[in-house]
Amino acid sequence: MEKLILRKVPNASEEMLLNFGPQHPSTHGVINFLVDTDGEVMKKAIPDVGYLHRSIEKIAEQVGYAGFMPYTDRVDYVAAMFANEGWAIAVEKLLKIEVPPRAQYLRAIAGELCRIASHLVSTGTMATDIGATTPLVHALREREALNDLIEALCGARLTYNYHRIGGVAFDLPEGWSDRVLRYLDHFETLLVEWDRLISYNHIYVKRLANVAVIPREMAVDYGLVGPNLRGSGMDWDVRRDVPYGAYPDFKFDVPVGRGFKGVSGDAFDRYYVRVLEMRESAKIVRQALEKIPDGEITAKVPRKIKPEPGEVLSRVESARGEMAYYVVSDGTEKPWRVRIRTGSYLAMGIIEDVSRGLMVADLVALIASLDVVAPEIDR
Amino acid sequence: MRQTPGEYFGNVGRTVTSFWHGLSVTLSYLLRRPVTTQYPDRTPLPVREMLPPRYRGFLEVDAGVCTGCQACERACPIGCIQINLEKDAANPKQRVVTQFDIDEAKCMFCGLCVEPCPTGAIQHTREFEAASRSVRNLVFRWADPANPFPVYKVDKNAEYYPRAPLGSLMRAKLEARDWAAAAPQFLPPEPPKPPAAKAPPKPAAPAAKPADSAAKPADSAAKPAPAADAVTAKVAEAAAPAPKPAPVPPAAAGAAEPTAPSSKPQA
Amino acid sequence: MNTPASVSPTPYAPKYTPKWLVGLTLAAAIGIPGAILGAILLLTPIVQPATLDAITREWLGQDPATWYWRPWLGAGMLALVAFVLVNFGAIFSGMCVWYERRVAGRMQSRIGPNRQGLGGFLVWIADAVKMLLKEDLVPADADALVFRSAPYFVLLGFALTLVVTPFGQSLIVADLNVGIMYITSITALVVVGVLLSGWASNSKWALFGGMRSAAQVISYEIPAGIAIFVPVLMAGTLSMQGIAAAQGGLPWEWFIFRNPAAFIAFFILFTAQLAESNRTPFDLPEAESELVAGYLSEFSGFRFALLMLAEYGNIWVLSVIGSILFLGGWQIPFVGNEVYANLRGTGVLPSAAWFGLQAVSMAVLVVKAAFLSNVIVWLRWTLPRIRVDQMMALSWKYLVPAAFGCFVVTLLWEIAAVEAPAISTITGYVLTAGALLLLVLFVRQIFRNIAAVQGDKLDLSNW
Amino acid sequence: MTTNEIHERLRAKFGEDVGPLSEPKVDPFCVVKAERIAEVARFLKDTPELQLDFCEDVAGVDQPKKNVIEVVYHLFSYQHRHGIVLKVEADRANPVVPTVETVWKAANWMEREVYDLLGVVFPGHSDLRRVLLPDDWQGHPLRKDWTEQGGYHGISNERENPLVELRRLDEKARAEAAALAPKPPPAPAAAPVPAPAPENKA
Repeated sequence: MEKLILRKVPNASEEMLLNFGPQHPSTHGVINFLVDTDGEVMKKAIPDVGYLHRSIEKIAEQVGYAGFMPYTDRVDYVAAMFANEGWAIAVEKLLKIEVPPRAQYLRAIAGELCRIASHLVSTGTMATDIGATTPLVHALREREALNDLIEALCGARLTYNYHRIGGVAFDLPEGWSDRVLRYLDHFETLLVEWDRLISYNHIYVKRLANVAVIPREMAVDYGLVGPNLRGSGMDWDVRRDVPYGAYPDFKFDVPVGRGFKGVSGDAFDRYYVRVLEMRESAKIVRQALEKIPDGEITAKVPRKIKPEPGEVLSRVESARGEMAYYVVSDGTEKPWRVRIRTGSYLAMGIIEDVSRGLMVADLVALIASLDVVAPEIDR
Repeated sequence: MRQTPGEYFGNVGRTVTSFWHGLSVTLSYLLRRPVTTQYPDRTPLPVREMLPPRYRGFLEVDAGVCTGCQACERACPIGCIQINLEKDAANPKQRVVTQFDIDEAKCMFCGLCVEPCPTGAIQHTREFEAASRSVRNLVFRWADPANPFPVYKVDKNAEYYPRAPLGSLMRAKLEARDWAAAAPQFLPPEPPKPPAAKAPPKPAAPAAKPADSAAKPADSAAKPAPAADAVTAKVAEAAAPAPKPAPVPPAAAGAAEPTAPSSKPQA
Repeated sequence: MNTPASVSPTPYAPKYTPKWLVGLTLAAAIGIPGAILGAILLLTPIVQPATLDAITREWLGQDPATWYWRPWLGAGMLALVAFVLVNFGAIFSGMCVWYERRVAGRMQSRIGPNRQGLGGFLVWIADAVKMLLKEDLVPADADALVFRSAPYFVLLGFALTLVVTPFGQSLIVADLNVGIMYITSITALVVVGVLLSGWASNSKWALFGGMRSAAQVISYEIPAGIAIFVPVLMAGTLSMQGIAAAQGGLPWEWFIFRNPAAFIAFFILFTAQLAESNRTPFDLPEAESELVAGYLSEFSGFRFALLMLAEYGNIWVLSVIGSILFLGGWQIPFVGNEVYANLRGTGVLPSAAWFGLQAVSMAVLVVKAAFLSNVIVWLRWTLPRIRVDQMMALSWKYLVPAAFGCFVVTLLWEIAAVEAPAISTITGYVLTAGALLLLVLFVRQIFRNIAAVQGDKLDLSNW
Repeated sequence: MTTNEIHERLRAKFGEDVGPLSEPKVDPFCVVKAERIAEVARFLKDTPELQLDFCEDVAGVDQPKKNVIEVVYHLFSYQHRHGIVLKVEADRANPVVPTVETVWKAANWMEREVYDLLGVVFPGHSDLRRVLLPDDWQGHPLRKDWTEQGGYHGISNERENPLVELRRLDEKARAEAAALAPKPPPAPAAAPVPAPAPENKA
């Protein structure tokens, strides 16, 4: 009941309690922040999540292994490709299936395109929350172009359901790789314009640099992952350090926030690491399309998926950092327990401690820079 | 905090230069062509025809080639397909499909039902516009209970299955329907005496939650009704990608291409 | 599609705006502003006391000094002009809303409004009608009286400034000899209205917005006030018309180019007035992503329309102030101030040629003001929003000292100009050339931007 | 350092309180006595050559057969790139596990979730509140024996299944058609007809 008590406005005090959400332009999704403010300065902001809880982990215990794949789309619908991939990899580990190399490459291509699309949303909403409206629309325009490509590949724009246990659903359509390469040429030049449009805008830099600083130790301690962790100066990327799929075959840099405009770990670093990652993803897609092998796109999978008892943890580098599936099998056709460890959930855990002493406008920047997505928090 | 003169005037300078770039970028977009399309009435083609052939729209069933194997029903994770097979009264050897209903309101367009289909009878079309005043009207009935259709006999050495052009059947249905049509009036709920009769509405309940994003926490973890176990068990056994290279997964993508050459993605 | 069944039975044809609607749009786009500006052109010279006296004497055969109805005549005429001016404000803000949405759409690779008439021009009329039909909602716990009255403060603060904003050489309701000070003081009414609306809404967001707006407007009055004194010093008068008359029609005769300090002061004034009218990057009071809609959160219907009217009308006011004080105002090139007097004629009413010249001067002013409004819209769709403390720092640490420096420099400059008038002329030529160079470079930059992005090209179709 | 070596270090330090490493079916784990978990965690994090600084996951698994609720800790070291999986078994009746939030802040929210969905109590946790579910929620849904409460604050969680309802209509129509001469499906009468269970469900 403490949350309900928190909602009471403290009377006879200079402080004011703001219910920052659940419906608010800059809480990405349906999140509530109980903000205790003294004028423009926040005492603290307490995240109050769960408005989008859809009990996906419980559903997994009722639909079979293969049938759960569409549900993973809904875990993080801004970057559904990674949730698919994590689930597929987990079940393949349980079944000890070897995924054919072409399927590995297809997974990498789809995943990196999806990563660009997701980072576009992140950086664009970041700009909007800071108050510049135009960059978001430019980012969404590019995301739409990417969605067209992914749609041509797997038939859906948002909930892809592209991966299958043991491979992927579809092979490349004809002429698709040329379209992708043509688009990447456009996109890489557009990133330069993006920086000139917003990244280096002085107001923007002033709003983000040295704001909401998360030192590296703090980030590790709170279990931040992905761009948030790298923004804090931790040189870690699951794709490179715990390789999976086809990633060992690719050469790509892991951008790390070293204080581009302020100190390492501030909001601008977390933002700009994502901008740089888009470039790296484009590089990966180019390499993958260049040396994609021929062959099957799905391994031989038993018609009844019935793994032996055991438990497994699969780690993939999602757009919001490391996404881990902890699957416990009891030998039946339905998983005994599925646990989805998402980056946004742990990122919410740090907000209360980072938000102390920030201004209300900085809370917006903090939320946006952590790139939380409500469905991924609540699952 | 204190500022050095360098920072002080540096701020001014950086502000001016960064505004110069930003303003020039935004202004330059006045001279470029917008990318938006004016859905629905100002597009060069109907939008459904500009979608890629793999687009997963409404499900379409060609009764002519449906073998009544119920693989799609078993593959569906949320049970939005319901098939009812019976023996034909005329000749007991012939099995007929008396009910083939797809609840498009509940369907999450995952495409898992298309893959196990041996003949490509059930496939995703590129139709997505079926606004309807009543959600009950979003159940598409592909078998007429009054005169059920006989199941299709697959002959092993057939080159292809005589399937109607993808989308034609669904198009016809959509042309015929009235969006404001009255909803079918359902029977009043029965007394909960026979458990078997009470069971059917259950199984979909837990599974349907993620389909509608408005799910309440209250829905978290519905207890699996006994029937749900049966359904989902079938799901697990049947939803694996069809191993045999039947014309199905190619058909899912390929069936549309020959019939719809102009449907290459325009973007 | 060679599958006959999958195409709709009726051949597909995109629907576009019908002809009659195009005609209606053009008529509205030309007729409405034309009518309102024409009314201002005709009425403003008549309501001048001198003209009214002449009318009373010549046409009504009464002695204006003794005739009992003379004040009522003046009051009636003024009421008529006030009605016209408020309508002008409404129409300008409406059209500005449409223009802003359109430009924003283009800057974002969208089309913008495109359904209501040609280019969606009629959308602002539709918006106005919609807002008038909406329920005038007052929150349950709001301070109803203050809540209801707040928009009128804002509207008043905007409308009263129109009294002294010129539309042409003598197209002004009252050319007060303290005109510019009058404007700076009247615009303070706006902040009162905003503060009241923020307080009375009984909403935390609105309260935030109101407090921010108060802090912002009050602190930016100061640099604006100091910057205004630069052209005042150069013209030697506080009256708007006097300041405009002190300049010339050609760019190097404008105050902005007459001395370097004025050049800087113009941008200081522009920035400060942006902040006073709550436009991006100073739109903190209604910061959409922080305070849901700021002090506008709880307003709806007619009162919301009034607030919007004032906000967008202020764009006109500050554009006119900028162009009058620094950009030569209504001065027509190669037409000196004496030409107007010569054309005036001796009749009760000025001659037609005089009215024609006034129309030209009005056109010049409108073009300049439109340019500045354009810049304001353009800034809004480019820049992020600054934080509260940064807003304060900008005002007190940058603008105020700079404005004061400009003031002092101008003071010395004017003293020097008395000794050597040539320096102003030379500076005018130099700065004008510099501005032209910047303009050319900027246009070049724009085309480079388009060429830089692979796959984008200059394409004016679909405008 | 491999998982086995880490496990040996643990055995050396804590003896029998750290169970044997499970035979590596897929991922090996070792069971730790509940009351020692905090010390074990502190040891694993602070020992320089172990330095498991990344608490990747804290998950709860309900095991009615063993009558325990397992709390599973996935630990990883950014420094040494090694990891280990710990398990703590708590009694289902009143599951209590000491918190490791003091060791890894990351455990804060994950333990809150375990408490929320499985009802494991973590003494010493800074604020052990429900995270995902409402405060007045009854029960802990991820337990296997949890039964759905019908609706929440009067909000029903039942949705009519038109497929089943349509089948009932068909049954009725065909029953009548069989009874009388064939006629179009009539408007539904009020008489409830017991519909047989669909064979694919039964």
